[in-house]
Amino acid sequence: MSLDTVDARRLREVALVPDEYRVIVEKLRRPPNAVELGMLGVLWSEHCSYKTSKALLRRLPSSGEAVLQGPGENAGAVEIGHGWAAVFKIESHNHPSAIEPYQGAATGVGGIIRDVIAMGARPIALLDSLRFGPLPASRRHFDGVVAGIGGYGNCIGIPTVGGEVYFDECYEQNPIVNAMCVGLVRVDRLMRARAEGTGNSLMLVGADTGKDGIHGASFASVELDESSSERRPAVQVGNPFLEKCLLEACMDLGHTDAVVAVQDLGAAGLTSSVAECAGRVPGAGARIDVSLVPRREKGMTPYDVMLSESQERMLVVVQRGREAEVERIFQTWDLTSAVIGDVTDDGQLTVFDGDEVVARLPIDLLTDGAPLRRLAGISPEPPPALHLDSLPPLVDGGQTLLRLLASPNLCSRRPIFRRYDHMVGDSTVVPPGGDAALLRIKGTRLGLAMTTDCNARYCHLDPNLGAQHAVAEAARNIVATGARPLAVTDCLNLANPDRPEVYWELEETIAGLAAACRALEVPIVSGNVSLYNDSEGRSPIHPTPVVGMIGVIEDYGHRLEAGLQHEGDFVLLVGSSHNDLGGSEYLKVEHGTVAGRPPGLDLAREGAVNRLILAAAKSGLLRSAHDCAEGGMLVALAECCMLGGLGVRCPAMRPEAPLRLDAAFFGETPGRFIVSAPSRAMPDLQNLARRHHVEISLLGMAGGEILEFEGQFRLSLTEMRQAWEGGLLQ
Amino acid sequence: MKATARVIVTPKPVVNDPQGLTVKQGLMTLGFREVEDVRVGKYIEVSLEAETMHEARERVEAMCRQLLANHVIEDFHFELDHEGGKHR
Amino acid sequence: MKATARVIVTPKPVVNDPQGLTVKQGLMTLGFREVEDVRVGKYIEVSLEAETMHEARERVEAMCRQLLANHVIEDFHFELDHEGGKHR
Amino acid sequence: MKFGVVVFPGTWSDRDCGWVVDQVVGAQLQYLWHKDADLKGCDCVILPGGFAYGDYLRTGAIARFAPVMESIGEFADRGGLVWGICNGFQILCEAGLLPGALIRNSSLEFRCEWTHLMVERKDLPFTSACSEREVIRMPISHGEGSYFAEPAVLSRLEQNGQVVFRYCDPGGRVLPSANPNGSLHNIAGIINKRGNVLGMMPHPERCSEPELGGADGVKLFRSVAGNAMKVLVS
Ligand SMILES: Nc1ncnc2c1ncn2[C@@H]1O[C@H](COP(=O)(O)OP(=O)(O)O)[C@@H](O)[C@H]1O
Ligand SMILES: [Mg+2]
Repeated sequence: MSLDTVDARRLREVALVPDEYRVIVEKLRRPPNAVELGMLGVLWSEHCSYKTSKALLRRLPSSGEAVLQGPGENAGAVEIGHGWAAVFKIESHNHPSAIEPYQGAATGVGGIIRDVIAMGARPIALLDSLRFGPLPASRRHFDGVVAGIGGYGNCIGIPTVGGEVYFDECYEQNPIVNAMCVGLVRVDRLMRARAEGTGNSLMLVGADTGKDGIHGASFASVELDESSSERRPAVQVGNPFLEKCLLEACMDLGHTDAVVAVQDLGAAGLTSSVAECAGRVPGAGARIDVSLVPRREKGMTPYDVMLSESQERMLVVVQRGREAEVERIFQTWDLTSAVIGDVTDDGQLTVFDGDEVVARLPIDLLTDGAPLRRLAGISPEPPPALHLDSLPPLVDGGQTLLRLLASPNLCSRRPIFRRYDHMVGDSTVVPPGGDAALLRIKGTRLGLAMTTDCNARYCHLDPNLGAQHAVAEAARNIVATGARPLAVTDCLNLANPDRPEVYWELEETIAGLAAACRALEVPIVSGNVSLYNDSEGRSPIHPTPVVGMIGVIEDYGHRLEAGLQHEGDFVLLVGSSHNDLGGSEYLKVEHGTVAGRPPGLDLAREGAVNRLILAAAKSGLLRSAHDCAEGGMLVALAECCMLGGLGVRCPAMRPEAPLRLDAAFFGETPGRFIVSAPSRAMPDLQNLARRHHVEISLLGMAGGEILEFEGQFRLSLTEMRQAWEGGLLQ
Repeated sequence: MKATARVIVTPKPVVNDPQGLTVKQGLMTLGFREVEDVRVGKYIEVSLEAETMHEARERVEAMCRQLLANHVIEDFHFELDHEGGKHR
Repeated sequence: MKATARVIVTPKPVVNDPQGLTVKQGLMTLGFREVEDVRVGKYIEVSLEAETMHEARERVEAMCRQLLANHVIEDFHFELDHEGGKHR
Repeated sequence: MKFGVVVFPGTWSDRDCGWVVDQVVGAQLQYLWHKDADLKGCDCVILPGGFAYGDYLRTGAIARFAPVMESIGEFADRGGLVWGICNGFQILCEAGLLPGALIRNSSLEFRCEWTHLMVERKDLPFTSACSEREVIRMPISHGEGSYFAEPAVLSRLEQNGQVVFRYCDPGGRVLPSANPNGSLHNIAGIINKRGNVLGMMPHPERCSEPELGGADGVKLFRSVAGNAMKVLVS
């Protein structure tokens, strides 16, 4: 096959472009055969090769004192104290979920769990980050995805402890489904998926291989079009029960030193897992025989076996001669395992079908050979400006609050997280429903906080600033539990980068993430990129850089929750407010517009406010803390009331010019928290705030069942709950 | 006219069927070693009013396409009954 | 001899069938107002080896009693096929 | 006092139950593997929550045939304490050690949330540390926890006082609105006639320490730990 004879259709099928094909022929000094072409096609897909984003991703800060493993492995790892490491990563499953919401979401969860297992860690928590078109039109996607995430997580017995969900027109054709998994491992048992040791065996364990999802990786790297639903095999059906057995068996592997490495099979199946595992060891290669791969179906070709994306499989590198030990462990869990090849030192991936060589490719060509794409970004038209003077003044703050509480973007997420087992493991000390979740580490007093955040409307209005906000908001959510932000995983969901405007968004997004993570000293240790969320070019999504963050608290006895705790406590606003109505939920819900710039963000101030909250929490001065996010101060205050079952009485809000009343109530100035404290703590708290140069103002007094701003509005908890709790049930 | 449709929805042949696999293993452990394959699907019985059998068939076909089966991963077929009569 | 059993397991009439109700409501909202009742059950296809059809029937009956159906809440019935032939 | 915690493939509350037995209550703990028929001299056997065999087909349907189940049946016949929680309750019903069955929640959705339970009997080895008609708070986490039994069976259960826990409101009123899953008679847990086999859908092991949001569950573990010696196997 020369370039002239390999037909364009064939190339398109494996999602390669003629230029890439030319590089392949040049490097191989021969045309690839069909199996090789398929293997290169999947590994050179955007999904696996990151050819569009790789150069940009290098700009993200990834080092720090606590970092044990940065990007490049199956998941990142940071040290959290007492000899424990937290392993975590987020991943997208947007394209499969668009076509088959339940299974797409379920297998997304299954996939991210295996990444954590591959590091030798026991998964302890899941989170999700979801975006859909508006309800009720997108109900099918929404219900299916939530059921799928629950279906997998509940069955496998890993609690789903947090997440986020937003609704916007831009996601109607392109729902976003990101799943994050957090695991725990002793620092000295942290594993790396490296195929070390020539002659060591490669074992394939778990599910039998079927014709699932052949070309799934390349599928995730193109825009969805009319024919997507026809390319059916790309959708896989998950088997959480099997993965549970696989998980336990892999944990049992920890008891033997016969295992060199464990690598999950994800996108691009066997091809990518073998290539990646060997690719991490300079000079290493691998030999595998597809005829040894246990199959679910008859009539599978070597091509099918190499590209199959059957779920619930792992590759295990085993010391030669000790295969039986490993086999026995899997047998205990009724799992099949098979030796399918071994590690070599020739730098090649050689695929046999029995005696016949069906493919032979240099490992580095597979993993690193894809020519990086250099695209040019052009900034698009700036979004419509917001003229505050033309906004009518607030009429009835109470009624506006009720409408905001009922907005699907702000209302209670209980209808979602009550469908997720968020308690299994006996570790969830701060459950979903407030800010970040907090899990205790048994046997210590350590708590591990975790959250996912991104306000994509901000990113749409200003991708750089929006990405900074995502990091800052995640940090605030961590801090609101009393934990210190530690590290980040990110999932960059964007539209088609071949369009200069989208590429520009990608550049800006990464610049924003990098700046914020540097300033707040939270390295990015793992992540994922999902491009082409761009149904037929008709409806590109907003840039949606989801930030998954973890944090630690030394003693979870000092944790905080969002809800008010005691009658008579002082309720305070920490941080100062400005006329930040640009891109706000208030503007959208009350005035039907998305306009202006996102609120300005002073990262140094963010740091100062966070430090104040942490210091106050540690000294036991606070009874509760909740950050102000979308919907502003008043929505946050209402949530504090509803979550704690207590009202607040406040004097009338009379902001000092130039601050407007609507902005004081509903503006989204960052760097603010609602906290409550007993009166005796007030002097200390005020001192502490002064020392951190943070403004702190009294809002009112906790008590009763009414939220009241004297002379402005009075709302009962019941009224607010009615609005808030029904928002997703329409 | 009253009709009853007995709809059977099965996972497509190439689609992974974890339920079927597990039930098969369960049967084997119970000693039913003669079992070669198990597929698990759904059975849905719909009673409906229709003018003619032809109309009933068309309506049920539409129900399957729109709601009862997920065409991405499932196949369906059904039988129609009408006052004791059975029509494939 | 190879046989295929098509087992249908349905909730007993006295048992609530929330799934059936929900499917019915779903169909109604989609405009299938002619639907009067919906019951949802399971369909299990078992392929097996047997000496005779009689033996196959007895084995499948045993599988149903022991595993495939729970007599407290479910009824079952099945058809047996054998090389194209169908036997009730 | 030795608790056995059974592990099936797909069980996930095993470690939580083990944690409470071992770390909170301080009793002896023994995990029991489903393939092993030996109960290792345990005084109380817990069948914990999870999705044994994925709960494919029906909850508990396949698990009940595990070798360990036969021993558990004999152990129960001899008066040994058997305690099924969530999936364990489903398995006990499938195995015929308790009457009835657990079907899909009426919402058709999985539910993980706190409920209130009326303790209807405190004369049992599992509830002796509770007070008379105490209302306790306990989370549920299941998709198929709606208790069903035929009318005759149900009335026999009621007559014999075999209903141990009922979903109720915080004030102890047994109302339909307090029923999270459509269980008949708001049933959350039942006991066999002899009083040694308990099945319940809520998770006591998830509320045995205050930092987990409540500690009512530990009363049940303490009851067993304190009482087991008296009722033991003949
Ligand atoms: N999709 C989801 N899955 C699980 N929990 C969720 C989901 N969406 C929101 N939550 C939980 O609901 C609470 C409120 O979420 P959100 O409004 O996004 O909080 P914030 O504005 O503080 O980030 C959090 O505890 C969050 O973890
Ligand atoms: Mg928050």
